[in-house]
Amino acid sequence: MNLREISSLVFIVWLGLLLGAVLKIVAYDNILTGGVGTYILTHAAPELGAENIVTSVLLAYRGLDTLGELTVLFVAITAAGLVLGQRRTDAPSDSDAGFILRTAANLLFPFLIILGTYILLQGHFSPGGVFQGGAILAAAFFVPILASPASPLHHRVSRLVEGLVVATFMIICLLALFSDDAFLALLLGKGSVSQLFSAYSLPLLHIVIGFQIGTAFAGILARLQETEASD
Amino acid sequence: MTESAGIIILSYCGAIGLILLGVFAMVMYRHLIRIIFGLMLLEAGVNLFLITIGYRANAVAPILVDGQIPAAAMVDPIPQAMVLTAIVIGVGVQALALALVVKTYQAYRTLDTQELAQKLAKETGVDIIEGTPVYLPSPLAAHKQILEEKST
Amino acid sequence: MIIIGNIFILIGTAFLCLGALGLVRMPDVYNRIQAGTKATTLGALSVLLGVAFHHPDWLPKILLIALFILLTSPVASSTIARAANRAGLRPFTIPTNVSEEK
Amino acid sequence: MLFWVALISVVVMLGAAFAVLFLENYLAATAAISVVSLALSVLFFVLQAPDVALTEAAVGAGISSVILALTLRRVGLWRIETHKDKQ
Repeated sequence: MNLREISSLVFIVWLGLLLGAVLKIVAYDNILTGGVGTYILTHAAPELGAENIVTSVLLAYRGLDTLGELTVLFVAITAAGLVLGQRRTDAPSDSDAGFILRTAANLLFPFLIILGTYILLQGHFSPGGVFQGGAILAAAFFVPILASPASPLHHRVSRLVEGLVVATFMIICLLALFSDDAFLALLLGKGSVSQLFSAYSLPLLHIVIGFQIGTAFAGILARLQETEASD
Repeated sequence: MTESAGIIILSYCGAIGLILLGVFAMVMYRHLIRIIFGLMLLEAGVNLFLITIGYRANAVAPILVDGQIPAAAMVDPIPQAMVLTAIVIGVGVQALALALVVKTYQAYRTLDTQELAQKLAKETGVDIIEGTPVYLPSPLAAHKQILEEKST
Repeated sequence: MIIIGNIFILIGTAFLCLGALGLVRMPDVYNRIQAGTKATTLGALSVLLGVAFHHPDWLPKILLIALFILLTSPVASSTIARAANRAGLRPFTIPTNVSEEK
Repeated sequence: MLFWVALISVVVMLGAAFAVLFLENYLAATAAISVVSLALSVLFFVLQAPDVALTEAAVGAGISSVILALTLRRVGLWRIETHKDKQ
């Protein structure tokens, strides 16, 4: 027990007391009456035609934040890929994962793609959206790699998809800039509530950002799996 | 005490417990993977804390039913959107940290921070003793030192 | 309808509980796979059937979920068993002196 | 009703978080951190945040654990405890 550990424990006790003080000041039966939250709750559906208010905050009201968040994710994943390095051609790859897993992976792949796209597309009128659907798409692309390690993810293709997707996103934003007068403003019509093609360009943005997140996660998973035996 | 108040107290306690366990793991363990476990726990606790701040008593989820605003109050949607991005950013940061861990293991063959400090001290000639303030050598001086060692 | 659905959900949760108990009580990996996969698959399908009795309009989604469970659960158990076999885990056997006493 | 769900999920979550810190085997700790994420997603659902619950279940319990497990394989900590027969 040296000085560092003792001071750390004192710090932890202090932090616990500090956070525990929240329990004394929290109001248990309050209803939201003012502020941005109330404004968005009452205005999101008439303004946007989107039923899922969280998604409309994410992509319409705070769309610029999401753009910055995508940049952070892209930089983090790219840096991780750079640190891990390229696949060595002489590295011994894993042996085959067996007949059952391969067949099941082939069967599962289209189902997972459909599920991911469905969750992406219906994000503006029910729970779901870019991050959930992107994660499922990444899992869909990772399952075949697990099943047969000899056929790796084509990084060139995934990078191409990522670039195309980001370019589409920027084109949508810039079209808004030229047609309307604001960057990232929403295009197309409002449509009727709880239809697939409604809520301006939210479904389009869902597909675009979802595929970007999916390719990013699939890329880092494949990089970790591929460069395995190279040390 | 109503049911909502009980839920709020429980989730605050869970969030505080997760944050404290995460900080404990980050400061008390010496193994890098354990430190990353602590980071993940801390992140989960902070997310739960934010969501609990947005929760309102007897409220429903911020999703309309059939295009109608429901009669009951809805919870605050803004912390939920922020946490949604925070979870994904957290996994990106974790992937970067784990990639650095892999590279550290490839370079030094150990993940224990004390052994790492000893190996670094042997390499750069500067002692990093646990429990005292760490004076990292400036990169230029360390580089010069390594060059001198190589030349001699 | 609601009562039939509740009965199915109760049966399903009972099977899930038994599966969890088997996961704790069984002696080695292979027996645990046995408990953790078969009982859990049956339990989950039974719960889904109960939900279908509660909400008949959710039937297509429930069929899809059941298809997913039926497709993934056996594959997962076979993959775990294969991995355990390749990691060199031997199946649990009763030690010989004990079996002689019986 | 919801209170009991919240109570069970908080207890499971904190128990799994303790297990993460005190389990010797790193693979078991990874499984425990996945359990923490799942209980957390149940708690998010109780707190009326279904979007966040879906994301936590897909990203936190799925992709994050896979990344951790692959890293454990890279750094040589991938150990399955072998069953020793006690004669």
